Amino acid sequence: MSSSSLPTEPLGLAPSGTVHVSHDHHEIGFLKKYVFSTDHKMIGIQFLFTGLVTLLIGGLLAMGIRWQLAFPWTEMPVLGKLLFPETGGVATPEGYTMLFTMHGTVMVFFVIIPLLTGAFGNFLIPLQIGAPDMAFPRLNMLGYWWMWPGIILMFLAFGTEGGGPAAGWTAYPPLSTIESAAPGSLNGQTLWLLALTFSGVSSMMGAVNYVTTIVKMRAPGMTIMRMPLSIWGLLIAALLQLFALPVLTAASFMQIFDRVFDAGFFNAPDTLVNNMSPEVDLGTAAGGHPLLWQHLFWFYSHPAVYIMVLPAMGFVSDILATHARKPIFGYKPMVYSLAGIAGLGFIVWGHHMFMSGLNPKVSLVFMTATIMIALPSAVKVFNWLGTLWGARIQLTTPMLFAIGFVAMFIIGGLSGIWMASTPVDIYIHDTYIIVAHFHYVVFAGSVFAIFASIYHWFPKMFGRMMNDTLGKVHFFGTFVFTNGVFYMMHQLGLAGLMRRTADPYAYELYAHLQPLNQFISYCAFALLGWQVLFVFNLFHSMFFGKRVGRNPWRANSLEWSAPSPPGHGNFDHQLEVVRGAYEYGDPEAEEDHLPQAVRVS
Amino acid sequence: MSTLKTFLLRVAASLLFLAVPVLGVWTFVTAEANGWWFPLNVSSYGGEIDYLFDLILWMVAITFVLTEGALVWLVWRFSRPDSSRAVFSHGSHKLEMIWTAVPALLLVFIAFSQMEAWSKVKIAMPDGTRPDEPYTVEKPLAEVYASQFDWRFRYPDAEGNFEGADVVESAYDFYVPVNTKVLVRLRSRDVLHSFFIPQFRLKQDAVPGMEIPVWFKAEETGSYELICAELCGWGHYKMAGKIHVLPEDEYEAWLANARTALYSNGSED
Amino acid sequence: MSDGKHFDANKVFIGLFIFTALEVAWGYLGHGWNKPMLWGGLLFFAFLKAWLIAVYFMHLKFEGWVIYSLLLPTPFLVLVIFGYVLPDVANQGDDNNLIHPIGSRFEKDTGRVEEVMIWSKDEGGGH
Amino acid sequence: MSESIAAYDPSVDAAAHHHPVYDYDSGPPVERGKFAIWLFLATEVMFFSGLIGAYIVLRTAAAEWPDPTKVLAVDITAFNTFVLITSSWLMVKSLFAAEAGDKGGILKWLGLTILGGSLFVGIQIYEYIELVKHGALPHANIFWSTFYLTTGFHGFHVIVGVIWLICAWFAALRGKYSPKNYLGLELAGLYWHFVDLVWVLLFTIIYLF
Ligand code: HEA
Ligand code: HEA
Ligand code: CUA
Ligand SMILES: [Cu+2]
Repeated sequence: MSSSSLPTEPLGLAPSGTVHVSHDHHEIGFLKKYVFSTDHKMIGIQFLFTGLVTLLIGGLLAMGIRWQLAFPWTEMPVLGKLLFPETGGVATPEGYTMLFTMHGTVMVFFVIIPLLTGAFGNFLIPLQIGAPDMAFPRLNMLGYWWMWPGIILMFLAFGTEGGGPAAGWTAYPPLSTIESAAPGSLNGQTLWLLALTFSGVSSMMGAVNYVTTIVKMRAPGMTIMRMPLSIWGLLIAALLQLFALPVLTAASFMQIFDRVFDAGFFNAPDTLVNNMSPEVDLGTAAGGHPLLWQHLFWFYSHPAVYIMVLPAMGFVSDILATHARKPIFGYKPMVYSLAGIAGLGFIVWGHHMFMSGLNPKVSLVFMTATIMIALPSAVKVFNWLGTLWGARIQLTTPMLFAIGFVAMFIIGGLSGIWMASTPVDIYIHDTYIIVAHFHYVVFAGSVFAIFASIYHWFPKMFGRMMNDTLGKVHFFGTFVFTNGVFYMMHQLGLAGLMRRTADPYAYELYAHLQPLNQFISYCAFALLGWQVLFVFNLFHSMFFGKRVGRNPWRANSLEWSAPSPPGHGNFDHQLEVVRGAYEYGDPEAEEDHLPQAVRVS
Repeated sequence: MSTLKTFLLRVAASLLFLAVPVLGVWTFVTAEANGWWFPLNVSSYGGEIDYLFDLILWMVAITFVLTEGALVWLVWRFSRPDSSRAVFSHGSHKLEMIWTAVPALLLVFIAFSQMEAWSKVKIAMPDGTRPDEPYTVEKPLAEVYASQFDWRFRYPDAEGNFEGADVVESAYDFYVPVNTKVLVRLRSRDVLHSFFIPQFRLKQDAVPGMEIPVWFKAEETGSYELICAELCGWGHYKMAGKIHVLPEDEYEAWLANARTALYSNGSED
Repeated sequence: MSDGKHFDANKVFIGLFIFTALEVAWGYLGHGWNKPMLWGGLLFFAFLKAWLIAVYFMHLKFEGWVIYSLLLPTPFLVLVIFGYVLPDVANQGDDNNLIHPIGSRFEKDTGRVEEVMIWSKDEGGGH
Repeated sequence: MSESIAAYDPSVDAAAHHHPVYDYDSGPPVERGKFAIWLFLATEVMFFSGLIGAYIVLRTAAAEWPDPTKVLAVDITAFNTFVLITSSWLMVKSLFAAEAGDKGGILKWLGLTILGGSLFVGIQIYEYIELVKHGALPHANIFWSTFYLTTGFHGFHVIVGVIWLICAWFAALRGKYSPKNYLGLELAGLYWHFVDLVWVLLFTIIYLF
C-alpha cells in the first residue's frame, strides 16, 4: 500500500488564514546549517543529541550511586578514578552527596526538560501545526545556546574548591547557603544556582516561542480542537514553564544573595555550624525563614514534574493511536485532563513539605488537592486503555515503548497516592519509596516516552528508519531492567531505608537490605549496558537505515505529509486541514488512515 | 513479517506486561517474609498509620491489577493479525462519566479518611489533661537538639526550665518512659535534620530557628534506632541515635541519677 | 496598528504626576496614623497609577481578550502563593513555632540574638 | 513491521527542494511580537511577584519593621519616580510620532526617554552608594536584604530597558519604523512601561509602607 500518495500539488483551496509566500532558498554554509542554525528541525536535533549526551552523563552518575549503595566504600570501577582521584577511586561521603545532587539536577534540568520540550517541542510544533518554522527562529537558536553556559557552569562546579554542589537537587537552605555547612557549598553551589538560571532563561525563550507559534501559526483549518495531543502537551507544559519558572528564578537569586552578599532570606539568626564561633562562620546575621525557599522552590518544581510528563503523555497518545490504527479514545477528555493536571499542579506543592515544619493545617489542604490530581490522571490512563480496545495493534518499537510508558506510569502514579496521604507520608517521606515513585514517572515514564518518540519520529528527522528488530530487543531489555531497578526500591522504602544515605548498612535496621541493593545495582549496570543497542541503532540508522518516504507509519498528523526529512520551510504544498489528527480505521474511507490535510471527495 | 514471528512477538510482549502485575503483587506478598516490610510498630498511633497504608495499598493494588490486567489483555487480544479495520470509535461519553465519577468518589474517600490520623499526630498535641500525658507544649519532656552530625537531648530541671545548671544533657542516647504521651521540642542548631524513628512511625524535620513540638507514645520497652532523615551534609548517613523506652520507674530513676551525676561531676559553672 | 487607540497622553501624565505627589504626601503624613489607613491610601494611589500606566500607556484598554487571558493566571497564582505561604512562614498565632521573630539579628559583639531589628550601623541609615 | 513501512519513493521527495514557504497566520488578531511580549510580561509579573512576595511574607512575619520614610531618602526617590514616569510619558510621545511618520519626533522623544531612564539609574546608583556608606548592606538585616533584592532587580530591568531603547533609537535612525509598521518600537515601549509600572508599586511598598 502506498502511503506516499500525498499531494505534491497545492490543493487549490482558499485558505482561511493569510498566507505569506516567499521564495528564499539560498545555499547555507556548514556553520549556519548545523551549528548556528535557526531552523527548528536542526535546533530540535541539536537539543536531542545534547540531551542524550547529558542523559549518558546523568546515567553514569547514577551508576556511581548504585555502586556505592551496593558495595559501599570500595573502589568504584571506571568512574571512581575520574570522580575521586584522591582516594584511589573510593567514594567519599561528601562525594556521594555530590553524586546524587548532580545526578538529580542533570537529569531534571539538562535531560528531561531539554529532551521533551527542547528536542521534540522544537521538532514537532511547527511540523504538526503546519507552520514553516517557529515564530521567532533567532530567539529559538538563542534558547539552545543559552543552555550551554548552564551546562558548562554545572560541570565547572565539580572542579571548584570544595567540589560540586552537595545539597541535593532541592538545595534546601541553610545547608546550601552556609558555606561551612558542606564542602560543596563553597562556590559549587553558587555555580549551580547560576547554571539553573541559565537553563531557566533558555526554557523561557523556548516557552514563549512555543506558545506564540501554536497560537499564531497554525495552518488553515487547524482549529485548536484538531491539534494532535503532542501539541496540547507541549503547549500546556510551556504555559507551566512561563508561570512557574520565574518564581524559581527569583528564589535562586535570593539564594545567591544569601550566599554572595550574606543576606538573610533563608537563615535563622541563631544558626551555628560546627561549633565555629559566630564571627568566623555565621554566613549571615539577619534572620529569615528556611521554609521560604522550600515554598518557592516547590512552587516551581512541582509544576516542573508535570512539565516532565505532560509532553510525554501527548507523544504517547499520538504514538498509541497511530500504531493501534484507531482514533484516540476521548480526545476532548484527554485535552481537559492535561489542562486539569496542569491547573491542579499549581496548588499542590506543599506535598513535598509535609514533614518540613509546614503548618500542619495547611498540609491537609495540600493533601486533598494532591489526591485530586489522580483524577485527571485516571482519565488519561483509562482513555489510553480505551484506545487499545478494539484496535489493530502493530507491535512496533515505538508502540512497545508507548505501552511500556502506560504500564509503568500507572505504577509511579499509584505510589503517589501513598505520599499524598499525610499520615502515611510521615513514615515514607524521604525513604526509597519516594525514589521508586519518581523514577517510575520520570525514567519509566518520561524517558520511555522519549525512546518511543525517537523511534517514532526518527524517520521524519533523518529520512531513514531505525532498525526495528534491534529496537525491540532494546525495548525488552530496557523494560526488564528498569523494573528490576525501580520496583524493588518500593521494598527498600517499606523497610524504612532513607534516601541520600551513603552507607545504609551502618544501621542495624538496614543491614539486611544489602543483597537487595546489590540486585538493584546489577540491574542498573545491565540497564546501562543495554543502551549500547540503542546508541548503535541510532547512529547506524542515521547513515545506513532504510530510506523511507513521507509517511512510513501511515499516520495522520501533518508532519507526515512533509518530505522526510522536511526541507526549508517544511511543507512543499499548501495545507488545508480538514479533520482531527486521529481518523484511523474509518470504515467509509479507502485507506485506514485519513491524513489531516487530505480532502476526500 | 512472518506469522510465526508476529505470534511470538505478541506472546513475548503480553507475557512481559503480564509479568508486571504478577511479579509486582508477588513481591508485596512475600515482602514481609523477606524482611522488606515495615519494622515492627511500637507506638500508639503507628497502628493507624499502618492501617491507612494498608487501606491505600488495597485500593491501589486493586486498581493496579485491574489496569495492568486490562492492558495485558488488550495487548494480547488486539494485536492479533486481522485484515479488518479497528473499531472506529472516538470515545464514549458514558464511559468517561463512569471512570471520572468512580475514581472521584474513591479519591474523596481516601482524602477524608486521612484527616483524623494526621490531626491526631501532628495537630493535636497533648495538653496534659489525661494521666498519660503529663508533658505539654509548654512543658515538654525534653528538647531534642540536632546538629551536624549528632543528636542531643536536654531534659529540663524540676521547674521545667531549659536554662541553668540543672539541665540534664544526653548525647546519642534518648531515654523516655513507656506508655506515656511524651512531648519533645525539636530544634536544630545548624541545618535541616529530620527526627525519624521507623518503629514509631514518626518523622519530623528539625528546622533552625523553629521549635517544633513532636509527640509519641511508645507502648513497648526496648531500644530503637533514631535516624536523621533529611540531608544535612556529608555525615548525614551516620547521624544516628538510640531511643531507649524504659518502664516509668526506671525512667524516673535514670533521670534522678543523671541529675545527681551533674553535681557529683561538679559540672556546674 | 494602533489606529483608533488615541488618548491624551498629557492628561494621563499629569494624573500620574499628581497622584505621585499625593501619595508621597500621604506616606509622609500617614506615619502617625493607624496602619490600615496608611496602607489603604498608599495602595489606592499605587494601584490607581499602575492602572493608568497599564490601561493607557500599555494600551490595555485597546487590547482584546487574548492579552487579558495571558495575564489572567498571574493574579490567581500570586494569591495562591500568599495563601499558602503566609499561614506558614508568617504565622504569628498559636501555630507559630519560630524561636526568634523574622528580622531578628545576631549581634556579633554581644553574641546574642537581638529580637529588635537594628536598621544599620548608625541608626537611621539613610541620608 | 515491515509491511507498515512504505517503500521509499525518490520521485516524491525530489519535488521537495524548490518550493515556496507557506506561512499562515491564525488565532486571534494580534501580532506575533505583541502576543509574545505580553506573554513575556506575564512571566515578568510572576518574577516580581516572587520577589515582592518574599518581601511581603517576611515583612508580615517580622516583629518589627523600620519606618522606611525615616531610613530611606524618600524625597530623592520620589523625584526619581517622577523621572521614570516622565520617561514613560515621553515614550508614548515617541510612539505617537512614529504613528505620524515623524522620524525626527521619534528620535527626539525616544532620546529623551533614554535620558530619563539613564538619569533614574544614575540616581539609584547614587542612592546605593550613600546607603552603603552608612553601613546599610544586604546582610545588615532583613529589611536591607529585601530592599536591595527588589530595587536591585528593578534597576537591572531599567538598565536592560535603556539598552533596548537605545537599540530602538538606532533602528529609528536607520528609518526602520514607518507609520504602517513600528512594532519594534511599540514592543520596547511596552517593556518600558512595564518597568515603570513595577516601580510605581515598588516605590509604594518599599519606600512608603
Ligand atoms: C514526572 C514526574 C512526576 C509525576 C507525574 C508525579 C506525579 C505525582 N506525584 Fe510525584 N514526585 C516526583 C515526580 C512526579 N510525580 C518527583 C521528582 C518527586 C520527588 C522530589 C524529591 O523530593 O526529590 C515526587 C515526590 C512526590 C511527593 C512527595 C513525597 C515526599 O517527599 O514525601 C508526593 C506527595 O504527595 C507526590 C505525589 C504525586 C502524585 C499524587 C502524583 C499524581 O500526579 C499521580 C497520578 C497518577 C495516578 C494516580 C495513576 C493513574 C491513575 C489510575 C490508574 C486511576 C485510578 C487511581 C486511583 C483511584 C488512586 N510526588
Ligand atoms: C529526572 C530524571 C531521572 C532519571 C532519568 C534518573 C535515572 C536513574 N536514577 Fe535517579 N534521581 C533523579 C532523577 C532521575 N534519575 C532525581 C531528581 C534524584 C534525587 C536527587 C536528590 O536526592 O537530590 C535521583 C536520585 C537517585 C537515587 C537516590 C540516591 C539517594 O537518594 O541516595 C538513585 C539510587 O539508586 C538513582 C538511580 C537512578 C538510576 C539507576 C537511573 C537509571 O535509570 C539511569 C539509566 C540511564 C542510562 C543507563 C543512560 C543511558 C544513556 C543513553 C540512552 C544515552 C546514550 C546516547 C547517546 C550518548 C547518543 N537516582
Ligand atoms: Cu542530620 Cu541528616
Ligand atoms: Cu510534587
